[in-house]
Amino acid sequence: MSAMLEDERDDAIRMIRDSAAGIAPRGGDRKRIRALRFQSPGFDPAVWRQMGEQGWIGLRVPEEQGGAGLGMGAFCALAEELGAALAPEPLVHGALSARLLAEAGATGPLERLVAGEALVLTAWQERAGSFDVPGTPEAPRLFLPMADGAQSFLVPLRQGEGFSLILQPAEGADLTLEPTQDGGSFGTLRPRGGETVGTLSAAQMEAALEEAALGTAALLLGVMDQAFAMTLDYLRTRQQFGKPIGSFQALQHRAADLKVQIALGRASVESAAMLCDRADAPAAQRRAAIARAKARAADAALLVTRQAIQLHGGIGYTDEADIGLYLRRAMVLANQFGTAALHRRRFAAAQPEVEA
Amino acid sequence: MSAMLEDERDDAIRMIRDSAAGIAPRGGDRKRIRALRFQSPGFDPAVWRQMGEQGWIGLRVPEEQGGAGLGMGAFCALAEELGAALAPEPLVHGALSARLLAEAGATGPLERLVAGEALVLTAWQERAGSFDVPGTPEAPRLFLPMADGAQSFLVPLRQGEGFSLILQPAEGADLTLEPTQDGGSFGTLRPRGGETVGTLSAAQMEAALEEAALGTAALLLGVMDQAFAMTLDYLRTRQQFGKPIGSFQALQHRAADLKVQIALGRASVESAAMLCDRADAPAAQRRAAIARAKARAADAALLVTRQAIQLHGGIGYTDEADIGLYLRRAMVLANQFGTAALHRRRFAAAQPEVEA
Amino acid sequence: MTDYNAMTDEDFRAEVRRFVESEYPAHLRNPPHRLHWQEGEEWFRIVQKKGWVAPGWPQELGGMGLDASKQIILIEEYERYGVARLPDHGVIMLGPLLIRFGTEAQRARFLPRILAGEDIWCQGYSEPGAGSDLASLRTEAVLEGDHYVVNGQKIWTTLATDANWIFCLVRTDKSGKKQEGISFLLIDMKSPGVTVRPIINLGLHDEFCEVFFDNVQVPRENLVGEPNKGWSMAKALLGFERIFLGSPRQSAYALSRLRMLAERMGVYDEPEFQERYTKLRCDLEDHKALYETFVAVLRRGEPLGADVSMLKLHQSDLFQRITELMLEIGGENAGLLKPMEGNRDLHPSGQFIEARPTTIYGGSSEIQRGILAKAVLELPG
Amino acid sequence: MTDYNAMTDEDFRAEVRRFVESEYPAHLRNPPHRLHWQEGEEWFRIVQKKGWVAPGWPQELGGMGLDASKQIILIEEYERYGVARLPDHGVIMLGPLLIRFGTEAQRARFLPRILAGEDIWCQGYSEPGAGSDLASLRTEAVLEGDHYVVNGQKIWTTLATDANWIFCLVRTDKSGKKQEGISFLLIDMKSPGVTVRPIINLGLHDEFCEVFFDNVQVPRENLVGEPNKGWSMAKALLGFERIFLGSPRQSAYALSRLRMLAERMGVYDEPEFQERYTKLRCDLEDHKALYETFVAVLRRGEPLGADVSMLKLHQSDLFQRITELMLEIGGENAGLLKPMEGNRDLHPSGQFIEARPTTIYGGSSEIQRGILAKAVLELPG
Repeated sequence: MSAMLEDERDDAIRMIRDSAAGIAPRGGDRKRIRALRFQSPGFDPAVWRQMGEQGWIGLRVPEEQGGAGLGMGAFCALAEELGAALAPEPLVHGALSARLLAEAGATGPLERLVAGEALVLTAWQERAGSFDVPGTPEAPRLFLPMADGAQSFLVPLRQGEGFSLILQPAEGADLTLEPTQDGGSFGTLRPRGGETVGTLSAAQMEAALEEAALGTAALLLGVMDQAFAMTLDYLRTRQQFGKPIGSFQALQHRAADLKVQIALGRASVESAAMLCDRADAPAAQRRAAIARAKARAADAALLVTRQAIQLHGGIGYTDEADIGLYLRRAMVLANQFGTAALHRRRFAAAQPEVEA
Repeated sequence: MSAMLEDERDDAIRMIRDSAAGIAPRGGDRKRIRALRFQSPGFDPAVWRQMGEQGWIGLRVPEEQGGAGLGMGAFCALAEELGAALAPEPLVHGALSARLLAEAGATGPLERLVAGEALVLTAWQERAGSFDVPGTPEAPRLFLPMADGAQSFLVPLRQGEGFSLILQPAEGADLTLEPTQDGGSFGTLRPRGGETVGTLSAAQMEAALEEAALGTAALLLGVMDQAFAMTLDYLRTRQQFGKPIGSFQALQHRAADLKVQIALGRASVESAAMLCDRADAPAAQRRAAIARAKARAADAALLVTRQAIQLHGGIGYTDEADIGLYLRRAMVLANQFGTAALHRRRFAAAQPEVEA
Repeated sequence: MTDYNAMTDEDFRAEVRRFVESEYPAHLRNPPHRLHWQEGEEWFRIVQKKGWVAPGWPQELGGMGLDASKQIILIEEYERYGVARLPDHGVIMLGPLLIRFGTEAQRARFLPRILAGEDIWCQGYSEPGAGSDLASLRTEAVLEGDHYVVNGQKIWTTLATDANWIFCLVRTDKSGKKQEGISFLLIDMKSPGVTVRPIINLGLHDEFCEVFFDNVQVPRENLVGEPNKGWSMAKALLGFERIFLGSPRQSAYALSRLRMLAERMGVYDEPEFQERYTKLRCDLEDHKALYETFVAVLRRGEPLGADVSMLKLHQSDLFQRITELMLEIGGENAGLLKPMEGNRDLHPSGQFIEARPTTIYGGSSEIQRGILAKAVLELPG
Repeated sequence: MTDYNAMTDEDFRAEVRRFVESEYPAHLRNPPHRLHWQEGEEWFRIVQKKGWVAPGWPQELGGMGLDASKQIILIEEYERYGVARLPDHGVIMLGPLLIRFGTEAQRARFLPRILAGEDIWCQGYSEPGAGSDLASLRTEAVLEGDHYVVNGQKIWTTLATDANWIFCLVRTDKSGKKQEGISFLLIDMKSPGVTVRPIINLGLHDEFCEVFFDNVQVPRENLVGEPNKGWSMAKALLGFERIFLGSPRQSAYALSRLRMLAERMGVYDEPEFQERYTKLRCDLEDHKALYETFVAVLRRGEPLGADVSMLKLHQSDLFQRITELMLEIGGENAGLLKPMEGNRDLHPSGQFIEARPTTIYGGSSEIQRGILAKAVLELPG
């Protein structure tokens, strides 16, 4: 990437972070989060529309198709901010559907989705902890987040080497819901009916899921980063034995180790995003970088949020302490779009051996 | 075991520890260790004879065969003391040979061995990191410790389901030596000639190797226990930033974690020894307990001795600091008679699932 | 009265096992959270009928009179069978304290009501400003005539909503060192000025409470022992019960559920899983061996040393690591609020959350490490 | 003179690569320990002929005049090819200090001799009583007429046996805070009263030394900068070189050897090994990504912050973990003193021992965590 393009990219990232702060401020608005959790549909459709207005849902969709045409650097920056803010709106899932609809040329549904007028969820998953898309016609589709807020489902059906995409309206769908730890829900859809809106190759499908995995890694980065910031605040202020507990060396050293993990997570996510934004990066290299980033983000986010609870002591174990919201979000996100173990196996398969 | 038998066992263990202190004092005599290392044969034949006189080499050999007829509790206590003292004399290996000779009824060589007049090494191993005895006639036998101090080698040859035992004199043997990190050596023997002194079943062979594995675990327990004691002394006295470094909380907590690992190691070794001394314990249960103890001792000893170096700081990285001798001994012992990974697989195979 | 101590260990163990296997309500086995009194009262009545409410109390006071060794067997068998813990602070904490430090009148008044299940006690030690640093507590009791007037707040009071009495450490003297000037007071929770507010925990259960005292009048005779000696009394009672914070039960239970989950997720036979699972199994077995060495101390009739902290430190760590692996292998199911497929045994997120506080309560892992470093390893400062 | 900074990064990288690939002595690639001067002099002469002895010095003083970005490329290519580090304290530490704080006379006297390989310098900072707590050093220099008289002892002096000069931090004033009263002194090691004693390290190599000063006379003009300002001068020079303590090189090299060992031991394809190996590979790649973010700071011409401590902390930990796995899979071979089968690439115990001091030297991991906690995370106390 040339220096000029790099500068443009950095500007886009800065702008997107600034605009995120307006709708989903990092530290603030946890009252909103609490009000929405364990309610249906678990997010605020008005905020979803705002996100559409900001161009976030179609951030990665080419401008000529009504999107913002921005890169993964910008998308990850946005996802990080939303993760830090605990925003329950399913941006990564919506963006996945937008990308698939755009690639399939399904203009109508795409327009409504990227405008935030509708939520379209891609019903690709048939097995827990999986990352492949069998596309079995009758198979139940699992783990659809906030499915009771969706207007339609995008169901890939295997067709030869690729997929045909079925758009099934949510109305009348056979959908069951289970609550999730973060106050949202996972829906199980038994696909039925709907209309074909286009076709996709297997490679297109995989690349789209990889982007969703990287977006999820960025969400996790935001979650851990903010949880850590809150924990540092607590360490600086909470007194025990006549001193702020952050002055105790054992806790200082633990905080330092967590900081290293967060820094590695950030470097991993951002370098993977950078690679995605380089037109000339080989697919295997991109796949390896994304796999590494998702694995790191999942493990680090769970580590950091667990330790955040521990460092908060008793208060961290109460539901009224906000720090617990971060642990719960990490628990839900960590295994979405592939577990850490699965992604490490993908990394090993994709990445040629180190030279030394 | 009845209370009376238990008391007797405890007495034997106490006595053996006391007598060990005479020949191989825990903290002392590292001058002797340094004088012997990287020399041939790496141990002191006079001390070996003393060990024989104390009845240590034949500790597990029945009294009617000239041994002390003591249990694994006593043997492990002895091995622990010798580990703590870094005694280079290959007691566990000698005791293995003694047990095999006794079971095969090879009275003559057994007598000289248990008296400490000779060192007999069992040449069972044909592959690194293994615990099985193929008994291949021509195969080189590996990792014979202090082999240049041995008078003869006991070579098991596969015979049907069991083994015939060949006693091959060291004189004229095809033996090559490689120095080891702890100042001793590993010999490779290409077996040739010798006379058959008896036969053994596969089960006898395996049980004997298991005892040697447990004895090695006890050696490792002594190594880590003493390394930790020396490290605590250092933490109490070494000053930095105007305070003893042991007053720094991060180091205190690390020391506490190491203590837990040592305590688990001790509990694991001693409970396995106790099980060996219970006539009614099923073989699978004994095997599982020994496997667990060896795996724990290997991992914990490497952890503790590594951390001992770290906690000693720069001085710990010098050869003149005695703490390094403990790391080197742990490096050599950790993988002897089965690696931690191998023993955990043995544990999994032997131990029925937990009930809960 | 049966002299249980005269029985052999084996006979007594068999007796306990028969009892729980025949009488313990199946639906209460291994509950996912601490039972409220109402949820567990059914079992209490069975235990009461058997005369086994207070294993450690002397027989003449209505207890079983068990020595430490037999008490451990009892608890081991309860744990093995998954018997739930009832609100038991009266039996375990207050009873022994009254027996040792109380007056005849206090014993006569309070002990029978505990045995009868009429008084449910909770324990008021922790305060918002005094978590790990318990001695810095500030709830104040000022003697005015025949009454103490109590003001302040307790927190982490287990199942206070179920209790009608609370025993508290309160500050009665602010001069001197902070461990001094603390007294032990029994407070009727129906007294005016006592307010209980349940705290919803991370498991969304209301096990803990805050208890507020606003000018609560407490009769002077509810003071146990001498004034300003509460701290040392409470510490003296930290007896062999400390071993139970290090009991292998939680980890053993969790490990069995890890296995079920691994089988359900189809990863049980994968070598990567087997390696990690076997390590955890070895940890558990070694933990049991370590636990046994402390049980042996009690069997010999000796007191536990500070090194018992190792047990709690390791068991809580192990329990957490087991549940972390559950989360890893559970895939998206690890994000579910409720058990998978309605099967209580398949609940990775629930077990994971349940494991979180074990490194915080009962002396956090940081506190345990500090105890080990100073009292056991004799490190300076 | 070539203006290297005017070259594109790619061209310069290619130039360096050509240079090492065509001229670096093959037998010196990836040596298992720091080379003594005599062992590496052959390479020094090649570099000298090329005019590349001092990459960071200005061209007018005989250096290459490289900016930070180009220096990093040079070092990356050296590391990639396994180029050994020579005794280079004169070039890396003393040179920049003299250029910034020395007198014209000092520069004229010392710099050319460094470039010519006539003076080999070593660094006298650490002392037996001042390891992590460097500021508490006690080697004393008392001004008597035109000479300082130096008494005391330095330790961990890398390759002091090879050096003919040593630059030292010495105490010239005992009043005031311990960071004050320290001066920077250049000492000819042939002066009477200087004794060097090699320290054999855990790898049985004599890389480190003790240096003793017994009434050593040092001309007053050998003081660099102002008296009592040595500490701040030395700290000011802790520049971008700090990044190299966190270079991924050691870990990358070790990981490649781990693979070779695993293949030799027949465990490479086992899923248990693959899982752990892949984790380490991911750690390395993530480390490289993190390292690149610091390189980018330097490329932008900005100074490194205290957060660069993260790099050293993680790289040393990763290096150690890689070598610990080597030890585990090496079986009994992990106990051998020398490489397996005479193959330097198969030496688990050697690599394991080589990794030990990386968490101790150059600011121990404990010191790095303290820096991060205070200077980066802004934790109190």
